[in-house]
Amino acid sequence: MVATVYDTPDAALEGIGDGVRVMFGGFVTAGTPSNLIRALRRRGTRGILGMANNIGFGDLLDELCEDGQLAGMIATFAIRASSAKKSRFEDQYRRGEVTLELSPQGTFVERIRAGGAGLGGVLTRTGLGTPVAEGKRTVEVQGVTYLLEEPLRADVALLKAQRADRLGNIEYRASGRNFNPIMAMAADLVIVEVEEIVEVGEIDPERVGTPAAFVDRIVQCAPVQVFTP
Amino acid sequence: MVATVYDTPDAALEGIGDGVRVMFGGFVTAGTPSNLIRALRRRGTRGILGMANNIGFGDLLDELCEDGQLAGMIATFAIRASSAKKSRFEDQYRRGEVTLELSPQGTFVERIRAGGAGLGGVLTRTGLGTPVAEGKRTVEVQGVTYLLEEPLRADVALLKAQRADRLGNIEYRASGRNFNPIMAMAADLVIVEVEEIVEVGEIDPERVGTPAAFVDRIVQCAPVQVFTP
Amino acid sequence: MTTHPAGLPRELIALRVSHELRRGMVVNLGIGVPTLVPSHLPADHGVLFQSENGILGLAGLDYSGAFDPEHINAGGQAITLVSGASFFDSATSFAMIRGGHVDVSVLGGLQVASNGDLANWMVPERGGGSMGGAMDLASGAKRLIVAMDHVTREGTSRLLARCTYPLTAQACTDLVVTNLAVIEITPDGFLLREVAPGVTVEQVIAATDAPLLVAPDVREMTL
Amino acid sequence: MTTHPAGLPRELIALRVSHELRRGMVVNLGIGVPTLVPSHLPADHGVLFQSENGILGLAGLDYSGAFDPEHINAGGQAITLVSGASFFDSATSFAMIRGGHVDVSVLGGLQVASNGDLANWMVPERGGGSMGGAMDLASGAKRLIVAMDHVTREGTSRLLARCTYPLTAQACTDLVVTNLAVIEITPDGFLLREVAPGVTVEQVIAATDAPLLVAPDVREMTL
Repeated sequence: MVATVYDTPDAALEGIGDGVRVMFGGFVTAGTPSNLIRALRRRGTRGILGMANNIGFGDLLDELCEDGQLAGMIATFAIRASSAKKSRFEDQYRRGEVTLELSPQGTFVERIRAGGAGLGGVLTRTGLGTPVAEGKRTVEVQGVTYLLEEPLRADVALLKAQRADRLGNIEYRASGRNFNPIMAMAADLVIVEVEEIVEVGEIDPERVGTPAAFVDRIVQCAPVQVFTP
Repeated sequence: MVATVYDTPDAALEGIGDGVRVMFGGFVTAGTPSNLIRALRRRGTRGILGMANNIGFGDLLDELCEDGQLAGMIATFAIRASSAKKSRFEDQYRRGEVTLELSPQGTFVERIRAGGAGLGGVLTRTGLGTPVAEGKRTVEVQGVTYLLEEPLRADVALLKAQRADRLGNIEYRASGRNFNPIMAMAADLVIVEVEEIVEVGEIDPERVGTPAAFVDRIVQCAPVQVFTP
Repeated sequence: MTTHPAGLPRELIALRVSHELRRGMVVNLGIGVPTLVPSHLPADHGVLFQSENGILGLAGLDYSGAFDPEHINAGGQAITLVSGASFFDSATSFAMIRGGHVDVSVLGGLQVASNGDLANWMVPERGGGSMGGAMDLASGAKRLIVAMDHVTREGTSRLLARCTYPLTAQACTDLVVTNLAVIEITPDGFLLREVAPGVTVEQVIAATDAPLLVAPDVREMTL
Repeated sequence: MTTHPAGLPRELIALRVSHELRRGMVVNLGIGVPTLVPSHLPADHGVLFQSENGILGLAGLDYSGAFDPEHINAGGQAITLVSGASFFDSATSFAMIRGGHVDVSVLGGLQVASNGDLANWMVPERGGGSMGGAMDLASGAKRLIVAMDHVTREGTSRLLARCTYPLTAQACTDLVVTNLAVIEITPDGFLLREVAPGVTVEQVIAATDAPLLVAPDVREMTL
C-alpha cells in the first residue's frame, strides 16, 4: 500500500504500544530519525526492543534510556572498548537492566534484508570462530562452512530521508542511506521522517531509493542538529 | 580495483577462453549487452555456460547457438510453454545438445547476489513442493521450512548500462537495471558496455548504480536495436 | 466429453478481477488475462502496478510506436508510466515480491487445487515451459488471484482436488476468477461465491472436479 | 617486565602501511592508526577509499567546520569526497566488503596469532566492546593489513602463537605492520620481512611471543 502523510512526528507514532520491536535507521549522525526518536521519548512507550547500528554515538537513542524505555538492543556498536565515556545504555547494560545482542554490521544488515525479502536467514563466514557464533548452527555448502544467522523483522521501522512524495516514494541524500532502505523492507509499519514532502511526480523515478510500496507513513520535520560525540 | 577503458567490444573480451562461465545482464530488451554478445559470437568462444534471465526472447543470446557456442544455460525463461515459436536454444535443448537449469527469477537473482556478497546460499520458500526443489536440502528456521539454493558466480559478467565514467562508476537508465547491478558483484571479470563514457566527476554520486569497485572493463558502443519478439 | 457453458469472455474475467483492486494497493499482473485488468479500472484508480523487471507505477501499454528497449513490462511490451513511478533492480523487485510487499498478484493458471496449490508454468505433455517470476509471485504476494478458464478445451476441469501438473507453489491461491465463477480457497476447500451471468450453481459444480462448497449468499457476478 | 625498543611513532606506522597501497585499489581503513594512512600518500594517489557506512571515494577529513551529518566516515567524522565518489546503502557496502571487492582492509589490532587470527574488538578484562564492521572487514577483504603496536603498555607481545582475546576473525591477517617490524603471515607462521630503523632482528624476536621466521632478505623499512 502507498503511504499516509502525518502532520507531526508524534501523530505519526499513532498506535504504537509497549513491548514493541523497533528498527531505527541511521549510522551515527547520518540518516538518523531524530525527530521520531524524540517523539517516541515523549510518547513514553516502554519495553522497547530496539534494532539499530549504534546507540549512544551521535544518534539520540540513548535518550530513550533516561526513563528506562528500552528493554534491550540488537546493534553492532553499543559498548565502547575503552571506558572513557559511558552512555546511559552502557550503564544500564552493566547493571543488567537492558539486554544487548551484538551482531557484526554486515551480518546485521543482511539479517534485516532477509527479514524484509522473505528469506529464512543468512549464510555467512563472518563471525565463525568468534563469540558471535556461539549457540548457532553451521551449514556446509560446496565444501565451505557458513554460520546460519536468523532473519530480523520489527513491528515498526523509524527512518529518515531527504525527501518524499505524497505516495511515499523516498529519496535519500549522501551517506544518509545506510540501513534506511533495508529496514524499510523489514517492518510491519514503516514511518519515515523527511526534510521535505513534495508532490507526486517531483522525485525523478531514477532517484527513488525506497519505492512507495515499502512505506506506510511519512512526516515532514526540520532535521534535529546532532553532532558526533 | 577501478576499471580499464577498451575501444571495442571485441577488445574488451581479451583473454576469454573456451569453457567459460558467463553471466549476461538484461531482461528481454532492457539492459541487454547486445554488442558484447555479438563480440562473443565473433570471438568463437565455445563451451560457454551462460547465466541469464532469458534466452531467445529479445536478447540476441540465441545467436550463440548458431554455431553451437553454448554448452548450457542457467535461466528463468528459456523454453516457452506453447510450442508456437521455437528458439535455436530450444531445438538444441530438445535434442540434448545443451543443458538447462531453470531457476525461479527471484531465486536466480538472490543466488547471484549471494555469490557476489560472499554468502553461502539462499534460504527461500519459493520452489518448495515443485520440481525446482528436487534433490535440494531444506533448512528449518524459526519453525518454517526453507529451500537451500546455492550461490552462483561466473568467470565473466557481460553487462549493459547507460553511462560510465573512466573509473568505472556505472549509471543505469529505467528498467535497464534489472540483473546488471547484481551480476556486477558476482563475476571475476566484469565487462560493461555503455552508451557513453564520460569524465570522472560527471556522474552524480547519488546516481551511481554500480560503484567502480565492482567493474573491471568498460567499452562505449552504440546500442544494438533489438525488438521484443 | 462433457459440455460446459461458455460463460464470460476473457475481457469480462479481467473486469471481474479489477473489482478486487483498491486505491493505494501494489499489484503485479501476470501475462495473459491479467494484463487486460488495468483497462477496466477508472482513469483515476490509484492502484500502483508493479512489474518484476524493476518498475513500480506502470500506466499501460505504449501504442506510440516509439519503442524504448528500457521501458518494457515483464512480457517485453512497451509501456508508459504514471507520475510517481520508480525503477529498481531485480534484487529489490523480488524482495518486494517475496517479502510480502505486493498486496495482490494476479496470475493465469492451468490448474488450481482445493488446498490452493497452483500449476501454471508447464504442460508436461508438451514439454518445456519456464517459470520466470511466477513461483516467486505465487509464493510471495500477500494475496493471489488466479484468472483462468474453468475447464480445458477438452472440457476437463482446471479446478481439482489435486493438481496433476508440476506445481508453481503450494497452497498459495486465495481466489479463483474463471469464465464461470468466483471461487474462494478456504481451509475447507473451494467455496463458490459468485456465478457468471446465465450460469447456474449446478453447472459450476459439474465443471469442478473437486468438492465445491456453496456460500449461503452465493450470487451472480456484478460486472 | 621486559623492555622493548620504542620503534616507530603511530604516524610512521601509517606511512609504512601507505606503501602497500597502489593506484586503482579499493581500500577500507579502520579507526585509529589506519585513518592516518591517506595523509602519507601523494596528492594524486588514485586509491579509492571505501567507508562501510556507504561511501566509495573518501578524500579526507573536512576541517571546514561546516558539519553535514550525512557526509561522515565510519567513525562519525566529517569528510570530503574525491571526484568520482559514490553513495550506496549498507547492504551494498557489505556486499562489497564481504564479497571480496575491497582490495585492502587496514585494521587496528589487539592481538594477532601466527595463523593469522585477529582479535581487535574486545578486551575481556575491561568488559564491553563492539565489533561494528570489523568482523566483516577482517573476513571479507581480499588482503588484510593489521597496524598496531608490537607490545602492550605492560610489555607483553601482541603477536602470539594463539590469541587469548575473543577473535574478530580466524586466519584473516596477511600482513602486520607494527612500531618494530613488518611481518607476513605465511602457512608456516610469522615471517619477519622488515625491521624499523634502529631495531634489530633479535629485538623483534624478543618482542614476539611466537616462533618468528626471518626472511633471508630481511631489511630495514624504507620510510
